[in-house]
Amino acid sequence: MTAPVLEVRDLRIAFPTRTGDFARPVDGVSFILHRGETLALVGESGCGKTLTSLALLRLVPAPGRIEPGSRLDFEGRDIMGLDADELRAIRGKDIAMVFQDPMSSLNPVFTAGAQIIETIKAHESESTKAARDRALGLLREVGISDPELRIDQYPHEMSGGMRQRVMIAMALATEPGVLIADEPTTALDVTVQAQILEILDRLREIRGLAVLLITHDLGIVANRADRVAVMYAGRIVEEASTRTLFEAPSHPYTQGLLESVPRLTGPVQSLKPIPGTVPDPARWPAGCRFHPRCPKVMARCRAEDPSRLALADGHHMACWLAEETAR
Amino acid sequence: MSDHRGLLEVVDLVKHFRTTGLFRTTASPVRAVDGVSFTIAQGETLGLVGESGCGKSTVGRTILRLEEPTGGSVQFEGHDIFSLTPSELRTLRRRMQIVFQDPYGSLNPRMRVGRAVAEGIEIHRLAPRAEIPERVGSLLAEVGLDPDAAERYPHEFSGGQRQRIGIARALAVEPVFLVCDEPVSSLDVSVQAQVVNLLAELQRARGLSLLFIAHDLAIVRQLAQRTLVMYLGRVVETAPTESLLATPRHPYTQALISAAPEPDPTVTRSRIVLGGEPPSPSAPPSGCAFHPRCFHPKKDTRCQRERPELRQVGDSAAACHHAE
Amino acid sequence: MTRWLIGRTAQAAITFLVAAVLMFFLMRLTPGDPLARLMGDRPMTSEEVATLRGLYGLDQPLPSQFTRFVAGLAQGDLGTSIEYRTPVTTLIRQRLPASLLLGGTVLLLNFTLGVWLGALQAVRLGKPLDRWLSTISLAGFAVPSFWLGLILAWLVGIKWQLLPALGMIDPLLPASAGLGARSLDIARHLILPAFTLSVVSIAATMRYQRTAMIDALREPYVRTARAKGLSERRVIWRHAWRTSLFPVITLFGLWLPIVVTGSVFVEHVFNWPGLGSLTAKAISGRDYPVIMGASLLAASLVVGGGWLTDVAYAALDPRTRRAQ
Amino acid sequence: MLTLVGLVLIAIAAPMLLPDPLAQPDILQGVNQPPGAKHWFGTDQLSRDVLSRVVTGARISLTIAFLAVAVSVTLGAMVGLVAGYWGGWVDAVLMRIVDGALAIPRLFVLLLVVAAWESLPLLVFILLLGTTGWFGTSRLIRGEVLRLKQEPYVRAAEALGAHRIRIVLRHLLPNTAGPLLVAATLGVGNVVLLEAGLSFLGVGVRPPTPTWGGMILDSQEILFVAPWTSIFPGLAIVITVLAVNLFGDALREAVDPRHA
Repeated sequence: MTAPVLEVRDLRIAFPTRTGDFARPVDGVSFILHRGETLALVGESGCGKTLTSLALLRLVPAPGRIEPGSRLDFEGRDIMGLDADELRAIRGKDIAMVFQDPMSSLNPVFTAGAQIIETIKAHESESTKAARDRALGLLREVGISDPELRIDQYPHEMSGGMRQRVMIAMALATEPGVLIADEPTTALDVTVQAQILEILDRLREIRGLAVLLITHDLGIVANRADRVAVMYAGRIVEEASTRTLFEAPSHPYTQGLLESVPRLTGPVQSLKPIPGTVPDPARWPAGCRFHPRCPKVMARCRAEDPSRLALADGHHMACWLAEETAR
Repeated sequence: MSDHRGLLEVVDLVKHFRTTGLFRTTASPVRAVDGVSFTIAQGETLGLVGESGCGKSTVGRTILRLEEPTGGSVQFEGHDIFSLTPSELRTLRRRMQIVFQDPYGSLNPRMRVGRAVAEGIEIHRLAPRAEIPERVGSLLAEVGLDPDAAERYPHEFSGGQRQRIGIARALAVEPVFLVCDEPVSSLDVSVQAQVVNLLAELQRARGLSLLFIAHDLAIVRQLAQRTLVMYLGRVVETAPTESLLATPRHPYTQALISAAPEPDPTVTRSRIVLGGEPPSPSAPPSGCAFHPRCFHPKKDTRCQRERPELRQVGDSAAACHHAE
Repeated sequence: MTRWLIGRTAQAAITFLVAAVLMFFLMRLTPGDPLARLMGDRPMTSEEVATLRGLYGLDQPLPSQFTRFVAGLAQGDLGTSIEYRTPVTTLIRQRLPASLLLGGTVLLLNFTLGVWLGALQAVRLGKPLDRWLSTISLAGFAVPSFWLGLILAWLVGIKWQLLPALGMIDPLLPASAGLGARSLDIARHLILPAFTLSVVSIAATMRYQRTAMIDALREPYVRTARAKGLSERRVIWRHAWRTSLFPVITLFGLWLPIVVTGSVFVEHVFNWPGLGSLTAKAISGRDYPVIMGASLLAASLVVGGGWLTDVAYAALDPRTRRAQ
Repeated sequence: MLTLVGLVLIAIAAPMLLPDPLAQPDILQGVNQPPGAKHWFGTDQLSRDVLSRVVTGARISLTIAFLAVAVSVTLGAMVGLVAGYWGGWVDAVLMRIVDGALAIPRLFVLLLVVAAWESLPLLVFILLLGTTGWFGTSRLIRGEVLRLKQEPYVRAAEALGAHRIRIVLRHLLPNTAGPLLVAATLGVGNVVLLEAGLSFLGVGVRPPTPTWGGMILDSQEILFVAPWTSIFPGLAIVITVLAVNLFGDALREAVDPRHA
């Protein structure tokens, strides 16, 4: 494994609640992203995966804030300590983002080209002409046919898949080292989703990108990611290489998640859902946050919060069962 | 499929949407549904699959006449749905119900859950007033909710619970036929499975017929004996679900199956990535609507000229000139 | 686009016609005689009354009065003022420049200042600046313009003698005064009425802009702009503000009629020789043709303003521009 | 909110505490007295107590405003619900009429009607204010209904076989209550200003009934001698309308789902 480009340690994000208290939708998340790899952050809605991604560029929407003590290191630089200008220099230049909804993530009143060119010019002293040429090249690279026509079109004149390609072209405009893709295909149809994922894969290989892929869909992850981190209730509950995670899921939540996904192959089996519902970030359960829904709950789980325990090299989980197996 | 008597028979259903204003604009209409036919037998679950904008939801709404059709006919228990008077239609609504996709929009935010579930019973006077609370309680229990849920408002429930309430409301009038319009698409995976299992259980226990609309083939597989694949307002393939998955005959079905993400890294299928995107339903391509994206090796000019009709291939029916 | 334009124009024409018809019937359906006031001033013989009635067409049945009214309207004939014995169109033509000057000044002030302040409030949402500006603008909203005008005329104009309080031109200004001196004189007269009118009307622009800007700032594309590493100034003023301006265009059409209507009180109080004070005088004189004429003008401005903003919107906003 | 409650309370309780607003106690020497211990707000040219007239004016203005808004909100809600839910030609005809009516500024609509009456009965005045104020509300409600009509829960009620009337009363009306309430509140402030304006132009409520607009009109000639006769009724209008609008604003934020 190569050098880490992004290192997140003990990330906590707090939002004030109406009762004057704080909710912590992200509560102690740590992970490392290496050069050239795809790390998938998987979880259900409300688990804090999107906020985590926004925090990496300090884009957490007000009134939420990243709590002191959280560490975000990009190539050894402390992102938390950057001032506004230094932060801006990193945003879009070194770390780029692709968001879920390509319609509302592009500004409707500017053409696709204008938005790409703007990104280039924000970071490099390039003439408009040269930036435009680069934009055309980028559009071609993400598989848009007729880039000369498309570059002067507005987002509403394009289909969803095309808009997402524009978003990707824009993100790659300044050759970033890290690409954060937050549910990049959730708003798209299956056949278009496949196209977008292919492009991301290809670009990662060609450009040696480090990709943080955020998704709720385990199916997407299986063939695209090198490593997977599963989030539940503001924490990472299990992290492993993709193969290990799917073949030997260890955390009861990961196991439950995999058993509740319907499949196309193999015999039809009735699904085994996880009982109960996802908890509210303002009221995380005490002890292990999964314990009210866990089929393997022990007395200890109700009182004590399990920390990150290693099962094997590169395989961690936050569950007391890890200790049981270790013994 | 114990009983092959057709409960619902849809023939050549057409629904076009027009953009209307003060002065009718004559822009070409959106051909949301463009000649769809199928039958559903008593106690059968039919899956209806396709991508967004293919018209699958419109089919569901039009056969219940929640949208007025442009053409075609629907026979339900021997009644011609499209020629019923408003009051006859209201009476027949008891027999056929719908569950919607959006768990947040499908319940009136200012109505207690109990009242929402009771509404159908009140409308059709299915029980004396005094017995309604009891009925509501047992319906809530049937979908896996506490009876005290009746006193609460929808916003106090999670998405999955709301979907259960929506199902209870539909079941309150004791329908024989239920349209499920993407009932689990906006739910989290772990909760999705709960609702899928609930629907399977209810279908068995009550002998319901279901039209299960979804974009996810894997979920349809859990419930439907037979599946219909739609593309741009038309049926491109229909077959028993297992044969559809094992031997898809239409190239679009093949692509759809291949693109479906499977949570298993060991499954390495030959990946078909379609070029282009679904065209606009207001200007469908000539001939076979799928031809601009088609990868079939035998694709020829006939595909551009001539619209393929559904024809029997094995135990499937596929609308492709070259299906085999 | 042309089809849409024709439709929108026809709609505007219909709206204006409906408004005109409503006005006609409003006036005719009220009890009281339009000539009562005229007769009250000096006793008239019944022959005189009959002549006058004939002159104004009041002796004819309602339908033929209506036909006359519409025919007159079509020819641009708004009748003759009872008080001034002059065609209403001539009166309006005489008074229009003064109103345009006042209304135009206010419009300009409203839009430059209101849009800027409103946007600033949104950027500082919830901060003291926003709260202060909100309260001040709301207070302006609550002030009766005639009262504010009176107080200002009294304080600034009479008591402190800082600015002329009444009229548009100083009657003592020598006829030999040059263009510069004349303009300066008019400008000095303009300050108080324009200020008064702006104070009571700027709140609407500010609030509208504030809401539009708050919405724009919450859009995901603003987050995208930040994530791209654009400067905060560019994010706010180029990405959020420019998009938020499109809905604000619609306000412009709303304010166009202020040239006539919003200024009735203010022109009256400051004795500004425009259409507003003409209307105010017509009210006390029960000068119906003048009130009618002013109302028709106001209605045409409302309709025309609406038409203009819709067309401007369609022409400027890329979202509608190419979609048409 | 508190200001508003206070205003209403004062308007109700005042007659018991204050001198007769119509009485002219000292027409010879008590004319145009500046504010002082005896008359907090001073007296006018007929030696009437300004405070007492302002307070009585509050009662009249607020009564007029509340009743007029009740009329216009009811009409607006009815037309909006019918047009929005029935749709088709009913909607087209109603909305063309509303468009036309909205094209005439409300002041002019009122002027056209009101100017004809030699003496305007209060009830007629209120009705006129009410019947000229519903056009905007009906548009608002129609828009809401068009949106709500597409909501799955309304479709579900249709699918259950609910009659149109049931859908309107049980599903649509309760869900338009929020915007309706906001429109009503802001309408009150609007009518207070409008009524004052009409009275100022001399075509509203006729003297000697004290109204704020009428008082400002009366004091126009004595503004230089006795400015308090104009300042206090004006301030009363500002405070009332501001209080109502602030309340409406708070209400809007509470009702608007975007702020929830």
